[in-house]
Amino acid sequence: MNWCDHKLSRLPFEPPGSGMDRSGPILTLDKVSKYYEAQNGGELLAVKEVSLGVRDREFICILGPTASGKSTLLKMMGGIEKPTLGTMSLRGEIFEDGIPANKLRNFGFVFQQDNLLPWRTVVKNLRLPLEVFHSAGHGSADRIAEMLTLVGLQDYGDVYPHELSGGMRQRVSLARAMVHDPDILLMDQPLGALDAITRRMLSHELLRISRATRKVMVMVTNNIDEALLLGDRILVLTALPGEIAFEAANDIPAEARNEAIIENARYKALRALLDDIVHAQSEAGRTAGRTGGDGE
Amino acid sequence: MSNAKIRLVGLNKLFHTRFQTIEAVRNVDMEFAAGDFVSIIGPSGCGKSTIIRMIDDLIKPTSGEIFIDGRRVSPHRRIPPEVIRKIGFIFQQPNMYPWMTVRENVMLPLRVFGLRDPEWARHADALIEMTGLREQRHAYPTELSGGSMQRAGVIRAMVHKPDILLMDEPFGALDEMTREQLNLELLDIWRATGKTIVFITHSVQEAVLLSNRVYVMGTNPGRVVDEIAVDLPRPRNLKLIVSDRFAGYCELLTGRIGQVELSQIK
Amino acid sequence: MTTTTARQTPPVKGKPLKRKTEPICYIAPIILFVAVVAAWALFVSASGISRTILPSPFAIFREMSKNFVRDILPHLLFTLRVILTGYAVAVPLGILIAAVCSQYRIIIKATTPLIILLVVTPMITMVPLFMLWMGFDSKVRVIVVILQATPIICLNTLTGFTTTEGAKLELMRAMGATRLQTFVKLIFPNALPQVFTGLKLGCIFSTIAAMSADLAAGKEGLGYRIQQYSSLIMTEMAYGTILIVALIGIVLFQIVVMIERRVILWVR
Amino acid sequence: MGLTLEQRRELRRRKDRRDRIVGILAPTFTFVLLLAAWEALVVWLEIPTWQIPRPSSVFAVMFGSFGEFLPHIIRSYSTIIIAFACASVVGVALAAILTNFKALGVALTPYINMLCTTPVITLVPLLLLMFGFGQWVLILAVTLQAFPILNMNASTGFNNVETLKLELMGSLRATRVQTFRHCILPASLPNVFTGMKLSGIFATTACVSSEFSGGNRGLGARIIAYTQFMKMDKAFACIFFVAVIGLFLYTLTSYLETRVVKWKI
Repeated sequence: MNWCDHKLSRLPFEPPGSGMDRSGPILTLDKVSKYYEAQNGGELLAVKEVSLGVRDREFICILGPTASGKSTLLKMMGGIEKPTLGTMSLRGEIFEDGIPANKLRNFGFVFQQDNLLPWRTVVKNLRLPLEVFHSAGHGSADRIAEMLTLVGLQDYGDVYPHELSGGMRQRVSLARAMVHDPDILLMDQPLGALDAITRRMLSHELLRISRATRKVMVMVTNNIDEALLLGDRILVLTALPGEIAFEAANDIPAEARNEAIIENARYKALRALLDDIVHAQSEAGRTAGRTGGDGE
Repeated sequence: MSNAKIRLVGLNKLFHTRFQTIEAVRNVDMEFAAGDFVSIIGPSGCGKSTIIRMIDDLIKPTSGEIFIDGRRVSPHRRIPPEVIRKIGFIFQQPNMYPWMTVRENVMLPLRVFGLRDPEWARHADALIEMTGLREQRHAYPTELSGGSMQRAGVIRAMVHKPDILLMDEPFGALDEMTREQLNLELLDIWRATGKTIVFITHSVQEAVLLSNRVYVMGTNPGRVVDEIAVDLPRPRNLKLIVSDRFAGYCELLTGRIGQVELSQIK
Repeated sequence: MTTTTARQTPPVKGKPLKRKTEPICYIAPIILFVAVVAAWALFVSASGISRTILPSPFAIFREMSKNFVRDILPHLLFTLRVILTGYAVAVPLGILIAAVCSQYRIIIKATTPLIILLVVTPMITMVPLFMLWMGFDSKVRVIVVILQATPIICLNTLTGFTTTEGAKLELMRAMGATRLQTFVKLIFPNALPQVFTGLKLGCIFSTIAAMSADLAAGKEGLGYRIQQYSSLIMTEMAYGTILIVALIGIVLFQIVVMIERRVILWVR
Repeated sequence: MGLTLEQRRELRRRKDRRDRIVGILAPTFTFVLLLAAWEALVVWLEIPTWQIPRPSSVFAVMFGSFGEFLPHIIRSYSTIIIAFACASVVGVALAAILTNFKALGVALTPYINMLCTTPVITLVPLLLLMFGFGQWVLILAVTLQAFPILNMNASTGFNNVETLKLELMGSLRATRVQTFRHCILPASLPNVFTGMKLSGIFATTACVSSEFSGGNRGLGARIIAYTQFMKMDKAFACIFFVAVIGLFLYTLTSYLETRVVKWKI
């Protein structure tokens, strides 16, 4: 079953400012930091002065040891958390206090635990963003069907989430994040909770979807192979407080990035390099007296 | 009677549901020598969990025989207690009891088997020491990371000194770095104690890194498709992953599983 | 058995699978009922226990069928109306109060102990006072039922509203949902199982409140009839009426349970 | 956050302490506010004491003529506490038996649920008729009203233990008793304690309403007597005493729960 040449119809409604200018980055972070106030008056620094520019049609992978604040960084980009310091800008518009609610229409967020609403069927789960953005109008039914076809679940429309396997729930969560046609898709370890085989299958499917939809995607992951398969640009964060320790373009040619990526010479070199960097970071984290809590 | 620790001869298992009968396992023959480290790999639904539960007598086979230490496990009566004492079962999720501290969890088999002798308690503490959980032994499982909980799961299955360890995708739910760490620790334990390990996994790297032999399973019906011997040098370490022979075995296994998956789709 | 991965083939369209209760769930209670009645009848006739202490089941049945319509029915309808009107007011009231109180953490902290106090203090203690203030008509008993049922519904609903998973709240925040949207689309549906626990308890409390109001107030209602029958040593009628009261309780309870099964379809 | 175990526990302890302080301050504030409002209203509208007494006069009477209330307090409190204790034991024990023996469970459970939804106080007049006016008749009635709700909650808990946790005991071939003691009971303790809290509420309600129709001893009976003689401050005093025992049972169970169920975050 391949849905590669699936034609994607534009949405009946045009999200504001969707005429993307090719040159400048769509989303930029300038020295963004996040402090959590601890009870004993002290402060916990989770993310330290991250500056990042996300360009159009780019797939960025963020790697890092278990506790490196990479999820917090992604949540700040998605407007779920407000940065304590630093500014962010969306298509040139500067925001001092994080992305405001009315701009979140341009973002889609995929959580690690699929986070579907158990009382809604698959179709109703996909309607949720449309209802929140008040655009659950006439075109929504086809749009939802289109999204379900994109992730290969067109027959599971009126099934409840608890009747689906982990992999299928994660695909519904992906479809839900794209149903309102956002420009930027943020994914927080989307394949983290799946078994190895489903994970391998879904990473290739994610690659196909990213090529079919041409969206900007930022993915947090702790799996180096996934990052090399999907990422155009790869960042590695240090252990807490999360700071960009390494940034590199993934120069494995696009046609080599498929099931047979293992044979690619460049893949082996990059994998060894990233392996050392990430291990060095988690080692640094451990020696700095912090045992790995559940990654923040 | 060969000196195999565990021998499965012509094992079949049918599950009768209201709508149809599912053939979970058909005509499986397997052998595990004493002190052997054997992996079972295959797509989900190929009956690997059923086989491991049949060895542990949690499920009775429809037909076929199981020999443990040469003694036939009767399909009718329950498995005798002294044979059960030889087996340790490790689950996919850590499966810790949140209402017990780590130490109480580890010592649960001792309480169930009625091993009151303080020498057993010392053995449990030694195991806790070995896996570096000492200062967390009075903590509650919810306060531990996934890796530490699974370490506790492994030593809990070893506390009553079984000869056989049945492991059902023990590290499936962990992230990659913790999994590599636990693989190495498992190798140390296996080398130190010489137990017979039956290891179920989805991950090709894990199977090649850890085991002497790998059974590749096909699905509907669940059957043994291939048996691949992995003769990489021992003791094995992380550096091995980068070597070509290791990559060779991985490709062989991935290819073999790929064929199984293809035949499954047809 | 292999961990049953979700069905690869899509399930039957529309209705999710319902757990069919095996037939034994019906047969066993009936067998027990028949056995108890038989043993009861045998014991009464064998031991010759006086009718005033323990009448035989058949005598109860005979008496009841004789004067059910004349003596019992009006009181039955009266008490039923009291229970239902009280309950009908208590349900929306309890949920509304919980919704208002759940908006701000400080309000939750301030009101929860107060609601608990109302729950643990049986409102029926107020029945004699209300009788004094407002006389004996049914309006007073409805108020008692409301006062007894509302706190327990409110407490359970409030617990439901305040235990929404963090990840799901983040989901709504990721879409910039307003407070109202978050409440309507996430907090309320998520709390439904807990709300129904409150409704079931509220139903039990309403029945108890109505009965105790009858006992204290007298003049009308099943509770009063039972008291009257026992004082007139008409034990058959007394036992019969108690069975009727038990039936009311269980029927109302089962109605709420059935509504719950229709509303909450997503629990495994 | 990558915090050491010790730091995380310290954070949680401090957070709990802060919550507890706010948890006590806020409700006392609302409580005092309500009493003050009640007092002001009664004084301002000059409502006569026989209609609605002032809280201050009620408290005065509560402590002033405590002797007068004492026998009734003892009678009611003893009924409630003994019945609550019996209900707790019977409720949990019966739930354990019914969930372990399927046939018995399926047969008996509907009738226990029925007992739960039936106001047992209607039975009191008959019980008094049958067994005379002893206090233990009331205790029996209150226990009959209090144990079913606990049985229902406990059974739900015992029946919904995670299969994975049962499979662990299965792999160790634990006996039925061992499985219940080490796995089923601890796993469903939260349900049991919720059931006990409800059972306490049912016990208080049943006791007071039974005393309405049963004899002249006990707080319920005194409330009826005082209202007839227009002594409203004493009637309210009795209601406050009932509130005290109700609150006592609730907080006792919650305290027990925090001591026993230590592993909940």
